[in-house]
Amino acid sequence: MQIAARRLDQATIFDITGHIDLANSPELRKTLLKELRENKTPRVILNLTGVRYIDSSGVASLVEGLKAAKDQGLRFILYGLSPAAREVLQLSRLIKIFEVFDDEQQALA
Amino acid sequence: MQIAARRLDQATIFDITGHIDLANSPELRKTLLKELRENKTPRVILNLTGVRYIDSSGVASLVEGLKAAKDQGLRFILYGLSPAAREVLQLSRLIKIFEVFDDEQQALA
Amino acid sequence: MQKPGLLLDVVLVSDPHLLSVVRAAVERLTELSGFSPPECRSITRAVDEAVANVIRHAYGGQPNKRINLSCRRISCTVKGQHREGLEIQLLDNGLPFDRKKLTARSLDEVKPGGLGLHFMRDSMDVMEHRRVGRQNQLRLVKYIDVNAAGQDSQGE
Amino acid sequence: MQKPGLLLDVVLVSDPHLLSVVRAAVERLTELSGFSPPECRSITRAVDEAVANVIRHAYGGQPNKRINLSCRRISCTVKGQHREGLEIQLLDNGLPFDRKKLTARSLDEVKPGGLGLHFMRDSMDVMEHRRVGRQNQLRLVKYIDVNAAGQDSQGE
Ligand SMILES: Nc1ncnc2c1ncn2[C@@H]1O[C@H](COP(=O)(O)OP(=O)(O)O)[C@@H](O)[C@H]1O
Ligand SMILES: Nc1ncnc2c1ncn2[C@@H]1O[C@H](COP(=O)(O)OP(=O)(O)O)[C@@H](O)[C@H]1O
Repeated sequence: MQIAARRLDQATIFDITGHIDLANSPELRKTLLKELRENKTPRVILNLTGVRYIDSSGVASLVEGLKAAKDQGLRFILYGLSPAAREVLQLSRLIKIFEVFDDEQQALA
Repeated sequence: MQIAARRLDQATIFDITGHIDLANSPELRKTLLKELRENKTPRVILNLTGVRYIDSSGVASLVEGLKAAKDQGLRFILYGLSPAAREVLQLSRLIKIFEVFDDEQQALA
Repeated sequence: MQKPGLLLDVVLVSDPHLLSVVRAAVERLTELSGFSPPECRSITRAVDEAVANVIRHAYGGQPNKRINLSCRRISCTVKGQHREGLEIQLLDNGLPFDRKKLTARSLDEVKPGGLGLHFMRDSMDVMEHRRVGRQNQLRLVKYIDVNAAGQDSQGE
Repeated sequence: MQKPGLLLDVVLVSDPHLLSVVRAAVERLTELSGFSPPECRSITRAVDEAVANVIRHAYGGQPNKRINLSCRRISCTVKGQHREGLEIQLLDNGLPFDRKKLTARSLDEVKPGGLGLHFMRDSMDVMEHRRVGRQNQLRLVKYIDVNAAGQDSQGE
Protein backbone atom coordinates (compact mmCIF):
# COMPACT_ATOMS: atom_id res chain seq x y z
CA MET A 1 0.00 0.00 0.00
CA GLN A 2 1.11 3.56 -0.76
CA ILE A 3 -0.56 6.67 0.65
CA ALA A 4 0.04 10.21 -0.61
CA ALA A 5 -1.81 13.30 0.66
CA ARG A 6 -2.98 16.27 -1.40
CA ARG A 7 -4.13 19.24 0.67
CA LEU A 8 -6.65 21.56 -0.94
CA ASP A 9 -8.44 24.46 0.73
CA GLN A 10 -11.57 22.60 1.68
CA ALA A 11 -10.37 19.02 1.57
CA THR A 12 -7.51 16.62 2.10
CA ILE A 13 -7.38 13.90 -0.51
CA PHE A 14 -5.51 10.68 0.19
CA ASP A 15 -4.49 8.79 -2.92
CA ILE A 16 -4.13 5.19 -1.85
CA THR A 17 -2.81 2.40 -4.06
CA GLY A 18 -2.11 -1.30 -3.63
CA HIS A 19 -3.71 -3.78 -1.25
CA ILE A 20 -4.97 -2.81 2.21
CA ASP A 21 -4.55 -5.72 4.59
CA LEU A 22 -3.27 -6.64 8.04
CA ALA A 23 0.29 -5.76 6.95
CA ASN A 24 -0.54 -2.08 6.46
CA SER A 25 -3.99 -1.25 7.88
CA PRO A 26 -2.38 -0.01 11.15
CA GLU A 27 -0.41 2.50 9.06
CA LEU A 28 -3.57 3.61 7.24
CA ARG A 29 -5.35 4.07 10.57
CA LYS A 30 -2.47 6.12 11.99
CA THR A 31 -2.24 8.33 8.90
CA LEU A 32 -5.98 9.03 8.89
CA LEU A 33 -6.22 9.78 12.62
CA LYS A 34 -3.16 12.05 12.49
CA GLU A 35 -4.61 14.00 9.58
CA LEU A 36 -7.97 14.39 11.32
CA ARG A 37 -6.22 15.62 14.46
CA GLU A 38 -3.75 18.02 12.88
CA ASN A 39 -5.34 19.42 9.73
CA LYS A 40 -9.02 19.88 10.22
CA THR A 41 -10.06 20.39 6.59
CA PRO A 42 -13.86 20.10 6.26
CA ARG A 43 -13.57 16.96 4.12
CA VAL A 44 -11.26 14.00 4.24
CA ILE A 45 -11.48 12.18 0.93
CA LEU A 46 -10.02 8.75 0.19
CA ASN A 47 -9.24 8.04 -3.46
CA LEU A 48 -9.46 4.25 -3.64
CA THR A 49 -9.19 4.00 -7.44
CA GLY A 50 -5.87 2.20 -7.14
CA VAL A 51 -6.93 -0.15 -4.33
CA ARG A 52 -7.71 -3.62 -5.58
CA TYR A 53 -8.19 -5.32 -2.21
CA ILE A 54 -9.35 -4.38 1.29
CA ASP A 55 -9.59 -6.93 4.09
CA SER A 56 -11.56 -6.69 7.34
CA SER A 57 -8.69 -4.95 9.15
CA GLY A 58 -8.68 -2.32 6.39
CA VAL A 59 -12.43 -1.86 6.77
CA ALA A 60 -11.86 -1.43 10.52
CA SER A 61 -9.36 1.37 9.80
CA LEU A 62 -11.88 3.09 7.54
CA VAL A 63 -14.56 2.84 10.26
CA GLU A 64 -12.16 4.40 12.77
CA GLY A 65 -11.42 7.22 10.35
CA LEU A 66 -15.14 7.80 9.82
CA LYS A 67 -15.84 7.88 13.56
CA ALA A 68 -13.00 10.32 14.26
CA ALA A 69 -14.22 12.56 11.43
CA LYS A 70 -17.81 12.55 12.69
CA ASP A 71 -16.65 13.38 16.23
CA GLN A 72 -15.17 16.57 14.82
CA GLY A 73 -18.03 17.36 12.49
CA LEU A 74 -15.94 16.67 9.37
CA ARG A 75 -17.01 14.72 6.31
CA PHE A 76 -15.31 11.43 5.45
CA ILE A 77 -15.70 10.47 1.80
CA LEU A 78 -14.67 7.48 -0.32
CA TYR A 79 -14.47 7.33 -4.11
CA GLY A 80 -13.25 5.00 -6.85
CA LEU A 81 -14.22 1.68 -5.28
CA SER A 82 -13.11 -1.46 -7.16
CA PRO A 83 -15.49 -4.45 -7.27
CA ALA A 84 -13.52 -6.11 -4.43
CA ALA A 85 -13.66 -2.97 -2.24
CA ARG A 86 -17.37 -2.49 -2.89
CA GLU A 87 -18.11 -6.14 -2.10
CA VAL A 88 -16.34 -5.95 1.23
CA LEU A 89 -18.26 -2.84 2.32
CA GLN A 90 -21.51 -4.44 1.19
CA LEU A 91 -20.82 -7.71 2.98
CA SER A 92 -20.11 -5.85 6.19
CA ARG A 93 -23.26 -3.72 5.62
CA LEU A 94 -21.09 -0.62 6.04
CA ILE A 95 -21.51 0.77 2.54
CA LYS A 96 -24.52 2.79 3.74
CA ILE A 97 -22.66 4.51 6.58
CA PHE A 98 -19.95 5.91 4.29
CA GLU A 99 -20.38 8.70 1.77
CA VAL A 100 -19.38 6.93 -1.43
CA PHE A 101 -18.91 8.69 -4.80
CA ASP A 102 -17.79 7.59 -8.24
CA ASP A 103 -15.02 10.10 -8.84
CA GLU A 104 -13.07 13.06 -7.45
CA GLN A 105 -15.30 15.68 -9.03
CA GLN A 106 -18.36 14.33 -7.24
CA ALA A 107 -16.45 13.93 -3.99
CA LEU A 108 -15.45 17.61 -4.10
CA ALA A 109 -18.83 18.94 -5.29
CA MET B 1 -4.35 -18.47 -22.32
CA GLN B 2 -7.12 -17.73 -24.82
CA ILE B 3 -6.67 -17.70 -28.60
CA ALA B 4 -9.18 -16.29 -31.06
CA ALA B 5 -8.61 -16.06 -34.83
CA ARG B 6 -9.69 -13.24 -37.16
CA ARG B 7 -9.38 -14.05 -40.85
CA LEU B 8 -8.89 -11.11 -43.19
CA ASP B 9 -8.15 -11.30 -46.92
CA GLN B 10 -4.42 -11.01 -46.67
CA ALA B 11 -3.81 -12.05 -43.07
CA THR B 12 -4.92 -14.19 -40.20
CA ILE B 13 -4.69 -12.40 -36.86
CA PHE B 14 -4.54 -14.42 -33.64
CA ASP B 15 -5.60 -12.44 -30.58
CA ILE B 16 -3.90 -14.15 -27.65
CA THR B 17 -4.49 -13.25 -24.01
CA GLY B 18 -3.24 -14.56 -20.67
CA HIS B 19 0.00 -16.34 -19.85
CA ILE B 20 1.78 -18.64 -22.31
CA ASP B 21 3.55 -21.40 -20.42
CA LEU B 22 4.10 -25.16 -20.34
CA ALA B 23 0.39 -25.66 -19.54
CA ASN B 24 -0.75 -24.26 -22.87
CA SER B 25 2.20 -23.79 -25.25
CA PRO B 26 1.43 -27.19 -26.90
CA GLU B 27 -2.05 -25.84 -27.73
CA LEU B 28 -0.55 -22.63 -29.16
CA ARG B 29 1.84 -24.68 -31.30
CA LYS B 30 -0.98 -26.89 -32.61
CA THR B 31 -3.21 -23.92 -33.40
CA LEU B 32 -0.45 -22.10 -35.30
CA LEU B 33 0.68 -25.13 -37.31
CA LYS B 34 -2.93 -26.04 -38.22
CA GLU B 35 -3.59 -22.50 -39.43
CA LEU B 36 -0.41 -22.45 -41.50
CA ARG B 37 -1.35 -25.79 -43.07
CA GLU B 38 -5.00 -25.13 -43.78
CA ASN B 39 -5.38 -21.42 -44.50
CA LYS B 40 -2.40 -20.10 -46.31
CA THR B 41 -3.01 -16.37 -45.90
CA PRO B 42 0.15 -14.40 -46.83
CA ARG B 43 0.61 -13.19 -43.24
CA VAL B 44 0.07 -14.82 -39.88
CA ILE B 45 -0.05 -12.11 -37.23
CA LEU B 46 0.05 -12.68 -33.48
CA ASN B 47 -1.53 -9.96 -31.36
CA LEU B 48 0.31 -10.33 -28.03
CA THR B 49 -1.09 -7.15 -26.43
CA GLY B 50 -2.93 -9.21 -23.81
CA VAL B 51 -0.03 -11.59 -23.09
CA ARG B 52 1.77 -10.71 -19.87
CA TYR B 53 4.05 -13.73 -19.68
CA ILE B 54 5.79 -16.12 -22.09
CA ASP B 55 8.09 -18.87 -20.90
CA SER B 56 10.71 -20.81 -22.88
CA SER B 57 8.17 -23.39 -24.04
CA GLY B 58 6.03 -20.56 -25.40
CA VAL B 59 9.05 -19.12 -27.21
CA ALA B 60 9.66 -22.60 -28.67
CA SER B 61 6.08 -22.64 -30.03
CA LEU B 62 6.64 -19.23 -31.65
CA VAL B 63 9.87 -20.46 -33.25
CA GLU B 64 8.04 -23.48 -34.66
CA GLY B 65 5.34 -21.23 -36.06
CA LEU B 66 7.96 -18.99 -37.66
CA LYS B 67 9.77 -21.96 -39.23
CA ALA B 68 6.56 -23.44 -40.64
CA ALA B 69 5.60 -20.03 -42.07
CA LYS B 70 9.00 -19.52 -43.72
CA ASP B 71 8.86 -23.01 -45.24
CA GLN B 72 5.73 -21.92 -47.06
CA GLY B 73 6.95 -18.45 -47.95
CA LEU B 74 4.47 -16.78 -45.56
CA ARG B 75 5.19 -13.92 -43.19
CA PHE B 76 4.99 -14.48 -39.42
CA ILE B 77 4.50 -11.25 -37.47
CA LEU B 78 4.28 -10.35 -33.77
CA TYR B 79 2.90 -7.14 -32.28
CA GLY B 80 1.99 -5.68 -28.90
CA LEU B 81 4.84 -7.17 -26.84
CA SER B 82 4.69 -6.55 -23.07
CA PRO B 83 7.97 -5.86 -21.21
CA ALA B 84 8.06 -9.51 -20.06
CA ALA B 85 7.49 -10.84 -23.59
CA ARG B 86 10.11 -8.53 -25.06
CA GLU B 87 12.66 -9.48 -22.38
CA VAL B 88 12.24 -13.16 -23.07
CA LEU B 89 12.80 -12.74 -26.82
CA GLN B 90 15.80 -10.54 -26.15
CA LEU B 91 17.32 -12.97 -23.65
CA SER B 92 16.99 -15.80 -26.14
CA ARG B 93 18.41 -13.54 -28.89
CA LEU B 94 15.39 -14.38 -31.01
CA ILE B 95 13.91 -10.89 -31.19
CA LYS B 96 15.89 -10.25 -34.38
CA ILE B 97 14.56 -13.29 -36.23
CA PHE B 98 10.91 -12.27 -35.76
CA GLU B 99 9.14 -9.42 -37.51
CA VAL B 100 8.04 -7.34 -34.51
CA PHE B 101 5.69 -4.32 -34.75
CA ASP B 102 4.11 -1.99 -32.23
CA ASP B 103 0.49 -2.28 -33.30
CA GLU B 104 -1.97 -3.89 -35.70
CA GLN B 105 -1.86 -1.08 -38.22
CA GLN B 106 1.90 -1.49 -38.67
CA ALA B 107 1.58 -5.27 -38.78
CA LEU B 108 -0.93 -5.01 -41.64
CA ALA B 109 0.84 -2.22 -43.54
CA MET C 1 2.66 -39.89 -5.41
CA GLN C 2 0.59 -37.36 -3.55
CA LYS C 3 -2.59 -37.78 -1.53
CA PRO C 4 -5.42 -37.68 -4.07
CA GLY C 5 -6.57 -34.23 -5.06
CA LEU C 6 -3.73 -32.34 -3.42
CA LEU C 7 -2.80 -29.22 -5.35
CA LEU C 8 -0.68 -27.18 -2.99
CA ASP C 9 0.61 -27.51 0.53
CA VAL C 10 2.20 -24.34 1.85
CA VAL C 11 4.09 -23.70 5.06
CA LEU C 12 4.49 -20.01 5.81
CA VAL C 13 5.55 -17.92 8.76
CA SER C 14 2.99 -15.80 10.60
CA ASP C 15 4.12 -12.53 9.04
CA PRO C 16 1.25 -10.32 7.80
CA HIS C 17 3.36 -9.34 4.78
CA LEU C 18 2.93 -12.86 3.45
CA LEU C 19 -0.86 -12.43 3.24
CA SER C 20 -0.49 -10.88 -0.20
CA VAL C 21 1.60 -13.87 -1.33
CA VAL C 22 -1.09 -16.26 -0.07
CA ARG C 23 -3.82 -14.26 -1.83
CA ALA C 24 -1.91 -14.25 -5.12
CA ALA C 25 -1.54 -18.04 -5.04
CA VAL C 26 -5.08 -18.81 -3.85
CA GLU C 27 -6.69 -16.42 -6.31
CA ARG C 28 -4.90 -18.09 -9.22
CA LEU C 29 -5.81 -21.54 -7.88
CA THR C 30 -9.51 -20.63 -7.67
CA GLU C 31 -9.38 -19.33 -11.26
CA LEU C 32 -7.88 -22.63 -12.41
CA SER C 33 -10.55 -24.52 -10.47
CA GLY C 34 -13.30 -22.97 -12.56
CA PHE C 35 -14.93 -20.58 -10.10
CA SER C 36 -16.52 -17.34 -11.35
CA PRO C 37 -14.61 -14.07 -10.80
CA PRO C 38 -16.75 -12.99 -7.78
CA GLU C 39 -16.34 -16.48 -6.29
CA CYS C 40 -12.56 -16.34 -6.83
CA ARG C 41 -12.48 -13.02 -4.99
CA SER C 42 -14.62 -14.24 -2.13
CA ILE C 43 -12.72 -17.51 -1.58
CA THR C 44 -9.47 -15.54 -1.64
CA ARG C 45 -10.94 -13.13 0.90
CA ALA C 46 -11.99 -16.00 3.17
CA VAL C 47 -8.50 -17.51 3.15
CA ASP C 48 -6.90 -14.11 3.76
CA GLU C 49 -9.17 -13.52 6.78
CA ALA C 50 -8.53 -17.02 8.11
CA VAL C 51 -4.74 -16.62 7.92
CA ALA C 52 -4.98 -13.11 9.43
CA ASN C 53 -6.98 -14.56 12.35
CA VAL C 54 -4.31 -17.19 12.98
CA ILE C 55 -1.63 -14.47 12.97
CA ARG C 56 -3.54 -12.16 15.29
CA HIS C 57 -5.43 -14.51 17.59
CA ALA C 58 -3.74 -17.91 17.63
CA TYR C 59 -0.22 -16.47 17.56
CA GLY C 60 -0.95 -13.09 19.18
CA GLY C 61 0.94 -11.24 16.45
CA GLN C 62 4.24 -13.12 16.78
CA PRO C 63 5.69 -13.07 13.25
CA ASN C 64 7.84 -16.21 13.20
CA LYS C 65 5.37 -19.02 13.84
CA ARG C 66 4.37 -21.81 11.51
CA ILE C 67 1.14 -21.84 9.52
CA ASN C 68 0.19 -24.65 7.18
CA LEU C 69 -2.21 -24.06 4.33
CA SER C 70 -3.23 -26.89 2.03
CA CYS C 71 -5.53 -26.86 -0.95
CA ARG C 72 -7.06 -29.91 -2.59
CA ARG C 73 -9.70 -30.73 -5.12
CA ILE C 74 -12.56 -32.74 -3.64
CA SER C 75 -15.56 -34.50 -5.04
CA CYS C 76 -18.28 -35.82 -2.79
CA THR C 77 -22.00 -36.35 -2.42
CA VAL C 78 -23.94 -33.62 -0.62
CA LYS C 79 -27.65 -34.23 -0.02
CA GLY C 80 -27.68 -36.92 -2.68
CA GLN C 81 -25.99 -34.68 -5.25
CA HIS C 82 -22.53 -35.10 -6.69
CA ARG C 83 -20.43 -32.00 -5.99
CA GLU C 84 -16.94 -30.93 -6.99
CA GLY C 85 -15.13 -28.33 -4.99
CA LEU C 86 -12.02 -26.86 -3.44
CA GLU C 87 -11.05 -27.70 0.14
CA ILE C 88 -8.68 -25.44 2.03
CA GLN C 89 -7.24 -26.51 5.34
CA LEU C 90 -5.36 -24.28 7.75
CA LEU C 91 -3.28 -25.64 10.63
CA ASP C 92 -1.50 -23.81 13.42
CA ASN C 93 0.07 -24.60 16.78
CA GLY C 94 -1.15 -21.49 18.54
CA LEU C 95 -3.56 -20.80 21.38
CA PRO C 96 -6.74 -22.87 21.22
CA PHE C 97 -9.84 -21.20 19.76
CA ASP C 98 -12.27 -19.81 22.27
CA ARG C 99 -15.57 -21.34 21.08
CA LYS C 100 -17.61 -18.54 22.60
CA LYS C 101 -15.75 -15.91 20.62
CA LEU C 102 -15.92 -17.89 17.41
CA THR C 103 -19.48 -16.77 16.67
CA ALA C 104 -19.67 -13.80 14.36
CA ARG C 105 -21.06 -10.65 15.98
CA SER C 106 -24.20 -8.87 14.82
CA LEU C 107 -23.67 -6.52 11.91
CA ASP C 108 -26.26 -4.04 13.17
CA GLU C 109 -23.74 -2.25 15.31
CA VAL C 110 -21.26 -0.03 13.51
CA LYS C 111 -17.83 -0.64 15.00
CA PRO C 112 -14.37 -1.63 13.81
CA GLY C 113 -13.42 -5.31 14.00
CA GLY C 114 -15.33 -8.56 14.19
CA LEU C 115 -15.95 -8.88 10.45
CA GLY C 116 -13.54 -11.66 9.45
CA LEU C 117 -15.74 -14.60 10.46
CA HIS C 118 -18.66 -13.02 8.58
CA PHE C 119 -16.62 -12.79 5.40
CA MET C 120 -15.49 -16.40 5.78
CA ARG C 121 -18.97 -17.79 6.46
CA ASP C 122 -20.42 -15.73 3.66
CA SER C 123 -17.89 -16.97 1.11
CA MET C 124 -17.65 -20.65 1.92
CA ASP C 125 -20.06 -23.61 1.97
CA VAL C 126 -18.26 -25.27 4.89
CA MET C 127 -16.35 -23.66 7.76
CA GLU C 128 -15.26 -25.98 10.56
CA HIS C 129 -12.94 -25.15 13.45
CA ARG C 130 -11.46 -28.17 15.30
CA ARG C 131 -8.84 -28.60 17.99
CA VAL C 132 -6.81 -31.79 17.44
CA GLY C 133 -4.06 -32.40 19.99
CA ARG C 134 -2.09 -29.18 20.17
CA GLN C 135 -3.19 -28.04 16.78
CA ASN C 136 -5.97 -25.76 15.54
CA GLN C 137 -7.55 -26.97 12.32
CA LEU C 138 -9.81 -24.91 10.13
CA ARG C 139 -11.48 -26.53 7.15
CA LEU C 140 -13.03 -24.39 4.43
CA VAL C 141 -14.89 -25.84 1.45
CA LYS C 142 -16.42 -24.15 -1.57
CA TYR C 143 -18.39 -26.21 -4.09
CA ILE C 144 -18.39 -25.35 -7.75
CA ASP C 145 -21.78 -23.98 -8.76
CA VAL C 146 -23.27 -26.81 -10.82
CA ASN C 147 -25.92 -24.53 -12.30
CA ALA C 148 -23.32 -22.16 -13.66
CA ALA C 149 -21.04 -24.99 -14.75
CA GLY C 150 -23.86 -27.03 -16.34
CA GLN C 151 -25.07 -24.31 -18.70
CA ASP C 152 -23.78 -25.95 -21.83
CA SER C 153 -24.48 -29.55 -20.85
CA GLN C 154 -27.50 -31.54 -22.05
CA GLY C 155 -30.88 -31.41 -20.38
CA GLU C 156 -30.95 -27.65 -19.82
CA MET D 1 9.64 -21.56 15.38
CA GLN D 2 10.88 -21.80 11.83
CA LYS D 3 14.35 -22.22 10.42
CA PRO D 4 15.81 -18.70 10.22
CA GLY D 5 14.82 -16.70 7.18
CA LEU D 6 12.19 -19.13 5.94
CA LEU D 7 9.37 -17.33 4.18
CA LEU D 8 7.48 -20.02 2.31
CA ASP D 9 7.77 -23.74 1.83
CA VAL D 10 5.48 -25.09 -0.85
CA VAL D 11 4.72 -28.66 -1.87
CA LEU D 12 2.99 -28.90 -5.21
CA VAL D 13 2.17 -31.61 -7.71
CA SER D 14 3.96 -31.74 -11.05
CA ASP D 15 1.01 -30.33 -13.00
CA PRO D 16 1.95 -27.58 -15.48
CA HIS D 17 -1.27 -25.73 -14.61
CA LEU D 18 0.22 -24.96 -11.21
CA LEU D 19 3.08 -23.00 -12.80
CA SER D 20 0.90 -19.89 -12.87
CA VAL D 21 0.15 -20.33 -9.15
CA VAL D 22 3.87 -20.60 -8.41
CA ARG D 23 4.62 -17.50 -10.49
CA ALA D 24 1.92 -15.48 -8.73
CA ALA D 25 3.35 -16.34 -5.31
CA VAL D 26 7.01 -15.91 -6.25
CA GLU D 27 6.43 -12.63 -8.06
CA ARG D 28 4.71 -11.17 -4.98
CA LEU D 29 7.49 -12.49 -2.74
CA THR D 30 10.17 -10.85 -4.87
CA GLU D 31 8.27 -7.55 -4.75
CA LEU D 32 8.14 -7.78 -0.95
CA SER D 33 11.85 -8.56 -0.86
CA GLY D 34 12.71 -5.23 -2.45
CA PHE D 35 13.81 -6.26 -5.94
CA SER D 36 13.23 -3.91 -8.89
CA PRO D 37 10.36 -4.73 -11.29
CA PRO D 38 12.66 -6.21 -13.99
CA GLU D 39 14.41 -8.29 -11.31
CA CYS D 40 11.06 -9.50 -9.97
CA ARG D 41 10.11 -10.61 -13.46
CA SER D 42 13.41 -12.34 -14.08
CA ILE D 43 13.51 -14.22 -10.76
CA THR D 44 9.91 -15.32 -11.36
CA ARG D 45 10.92 -16.48 -14.84
CA ALA D 46 13.85 -18.46 -13.45
CA VAL D 47 11.64 -20.28 -10.92
CA ASP D 48 9.01 -20.98 -13.57
CA GLU D 49 11.64 -22.50 -15.88
CA ALA D 50 13.14 -24.52 -13.05
CA VAL D 51 9.77 -26.02 -12.05
CA ALA D 52 8.90 -26.64 -15.71
CA ASN D 53 12.20 -28.53 -16.12
CA VAL D 54 11.40 -30.72 -13.12
CA ILE D 55 7.96 -31.49 -14.58
CA ARG D 56 9.30 -32.29 -18.05
CA HIS D 57 12.69 -33.83 -17.42
CA ALA D 58 12.87 -35.18 -13.87
CA TYR D 59 9.28 -36.48 -13.92
CA GLY D 60 8.91 -37.00 -17.68
CA GLY D 61 5.59 -35.18 -17.72
CA GLN D 62 3.82 -37.28 -15.06
CA PRO D 63 1.41 -34.82 -13.42
CA ASN D 64 1.03 -36.27 -9.93
CA LYS D 65 4.56 -36.16 -8.51
CA ARG D 66 5.84 -34.13 -5.62
CA ILE D 67 7.84 -30.93 -6.02
CA ASN D 68 9.08 -28.90 -3.08
CA LEU D 69 9.82 -25.21 -3.45
CA SER D 70 11.15 -23.21 -0.54
CA CYS D 71 12.04 -19.55 -0.31
CA ARG D 72 14.11 -17.93 2.36
CA ARG D 73 15.80 -14.65 3.05
CA ILE D 74 19.56 -14.97 3.34
CA SER D 75 22.35 -12.68 4.33
CA CYS D 76 25.97 -13.63 3.78
CA THR D 77 29.39 -12.36 2.84
CA VAL D 78 30.36 -12.60 -0.82
CA LYS D 79 33.90 -11.54 -1.77
CA GLY D 80 34.24 -9.63 1.48
CA GLN D 81 30.95 -7.78 0.99
CA HIS D 82 27.80 -8.17 3.04
CA ARG D 83 24.91 -9.23 0.80
CA GLU D 84 21.21 -9.77 1.40
CA GLY D 85 19.22 -11.92 -0.94
CA LEU D 86 16.53 -14.44 -1.69
CA GLU D 87 17.33 -18.15 -1.86
CA ILE D 88 15.00 -20.51 -3.66
CA GLN D 89 15.43 -24.24 -3.36
CA LEU D 90 13.70 -26.83 -5.49
CA LEU D 91 13.58 -30.53 -4.56
CA ASP D 92 12.22 -33.48 -6.52
CA ASN D 93 12.45 -37.25 -6.42
CA GLY D 94 12.63 -37.75 -10.17
CA LEU D 95 15.28 -39.02 -12.55
CA PRO D 96 18.78 -37.79 -11.77
CA PHE D 97 20.08 -34.83 -13.79
CA ASP D 98 22.30 -35.73 -16.69
CA ARG D 99 25.30 -33.44 -16.09
CA LYS D 100 26.22 -33.42 -19.76
CA LYS D 101 22.82 -32.06 -20.74
CA LEU D 102 22.79 -29.48 -17.98
CA THR D 103 24.94 -27.06 -19.93
CA ALA D 104 22.99 -24.44 -21.80
CA ARG D 105 23.26 -24.75 -25.59
CA SER D 106 24.65 -22.02 -27.82
CA LEU D 107 22.16 -19.33 -28.72
CA ASP D 108 23.60 -18.87 -32.20
CA GLU D 109 21.46 -21.60 -33.62
CA VAL D 110 17.78 -20.76 -34.12
CA LYS D 111 15.73 -23.72 -32.92
CA PRO D 112 12.94 -24.39 -30.48
CA GLY D 113 13.90 -25.60 -26.98
CA GLY D 114 16.99 -25.40 -24.85
CA LEU D 115 16.37 -21.90 -23.50
CA GLY D 116 15.31 -22.56 -19.90
CA LEU D 117 18.79 -22.94 -18.42
CA HIS D 118 19.83 -19.71 -20.16
CA PHE D 119 16.98 -17.81 -18.58
CA MET D 120 17.80 -19.23 -15.16
CA ARG D 121 21.52 -18.49 -15.37
CA ASP D 122 20.85 -15.03 -16.73
CA SER D 123 18.45 -14.15 -13.90
CA MET D 124 20.19 -15.57 -10.87
CA ASP D 125 23.52 -15.01 -9.11
CA VAL D 126 23.80 -18.64 -8.04
CA MET D 127 22.46 -21.76 -9.78
CA GLU D 128 23.57 -25.10 -8.33
CA HIS D 129 22.29 -28.55 -9.24
CA ARG D 130 23.05 -31.34 -6.73
CA ARG D 131 22.00 -34.96 -6.37
CA VAL D 132 21.58 -35.91 -2.70
CA GLY D 133 20.45 -39.47 -2.08
CA ARG D 134 17.45 -40.01 -4.31
CA GLN D 135 16.68 -36.34 -4.53
CA ASN D 136 17.52 -33.62 -7.04
CA GLN D 137 18.27 -30.28 -5.42
CA LEU D 138 18.44 -27.00 -7.26
CA ARG D 139 19.55 -23.91 -5.41
CA LEU D 140 18.94 -20.46 -6.88
CA VAL D 141 20.10 -17.26 -5.22
CA LYS D 142 19.55 -13.65 -6.20
CA TYR D 143 21.25 -10.88 -4.22
CA ILE D 144 19.62 -7.53 -3.74
CA ASP D 145 21.41 -4.90 -5.76
CA VAL D 146 23.24 -2.87 -3.11
CA ASN D 147 23.88 -0.03 -5.52
CA ALA D 148 20.19 0.37 -6.23
CA ALA D 149 19.24 -0.21 -2.60
CA GLY D 150 21.98 2.03 -1.20
CA GLN D 151 21.03 5.14 -3.15
CA ASP D 152 19.81 7.03 -0.12
CA SER D 153 22.37 5.72 2.35
CA GLN D 154 25.53 7.56 3.40
CA GLY D 155 28.86 7.31 1.62
CA GLU D 156 27.52 7.50 -1.92
N1 LIG E 1 -7.84 -18.49 14.45
C1 LIG E 1 -8.38 -18.03 15.62
N2 LIG E 1 -7.86 -18.41 16.81
C2 LIG E 1 -8.39 -17.96 17.95
N3 LIG E 1 -9.46 -17.11 18.02
C3 LIG E 1 -10.01 -16.70 16.88
C4 LIG E 1 -9.51 -17.13 15.62
N4 LIG E 1 -10.28 -16.57 14.67
C5 LIG E 1 -11.19 -15.80 15.28
N5 LIG E 1 -11.05 -15.88 16.62
C6 LIG E 1 -11.90 -15.19 17.63
O1 LIG E 1 -13.12 -14.80 17.00
C7 LIG E 1 -13.30 -13.37 17.12
C8 LIG E 1 -13.99 -12.81 15.88
O2 LIG E 1 -13.13 -12.94 14.76
P1 LIG E 1 -13.32 -12.03 13.48
O3 LIG E 1 -14.75 -12.08 13.06
O4 LIG E 1 -12.32 -12.45 12.45
O5 LIG E 1 -13.05 -10.54 13.97
P2 LIG E 1 -11.74 -9.87 14.60
O6 LIG E 1 -10.60 -10.78 14.27
O7 LIG E 1 -11.67 -8.54 13.92
O8 LIG E 1 -12.01 -9.76 16.06
C9 LIG E 1 -11.90 -12.82 17.32
O9 LIG E 1 -11.90 -11.57 17.98
C10 LIG E 1 -11.25 -13.92 18.16
O10 LIG E 1 -11.58 -13.79 19.53
N1 LIG F 1 15.40 -30.64 -13.69
C1 LIG F 1 16.03 -31.32 -14.65
N2 LIG F 1 16.20 -32.66 -14.53
C2 LIG F 1 16.82 -33.36 -15.51
N3 LIG F 1 17.32 -32.80 -16.63
C3 LIG F 1 17.21 -31.49 -16.80
C4 LIG F 1 16.56 -30.67 -15.82
N4 LIG F 1 16.60 -29.41 -16.26
C5 LIG F 1 17.22 -29.41 -17.45
N5 LIG F 1 17.61 -30.65 -17.79
C6 LIG F 1 18.35 -31.05 -19.03
O1 LIG F 1 18.96 -29.89 -19.58
C7 LIG F 1 18.50 -29.67 -20.93
C8 LIG F 1 18.39 -28.17 -21.23
O2 LIG F 1 17.36 -27.59 -20.44
P1 LIG F 1 16.66 -26.25 -20.88
O3 LIG F 1 17.72 -25.24 -21.17
O4 LIG F 1 15.68 -25.88 -19.83
O5 LIG F 1 15.93 -26.54 -22.25
P2 LIG F 1 14.77 -27.58 -22.61
O6 LIG F 1 14.11 -27.96 -21.32
O7 LIG F 1 13.87 -26.79 -23.52
O8 LIG F 1 15.44 -28.74 -23.30
C9 LIG F 1 17.16 -30.39 -21.00
O9 LIG F 1 16.82 -30.77 -22.31
C10 LIG F 1 17.42 -31.59 -20.10
O10 LIG F 1 18.09 -32.63 -20.77
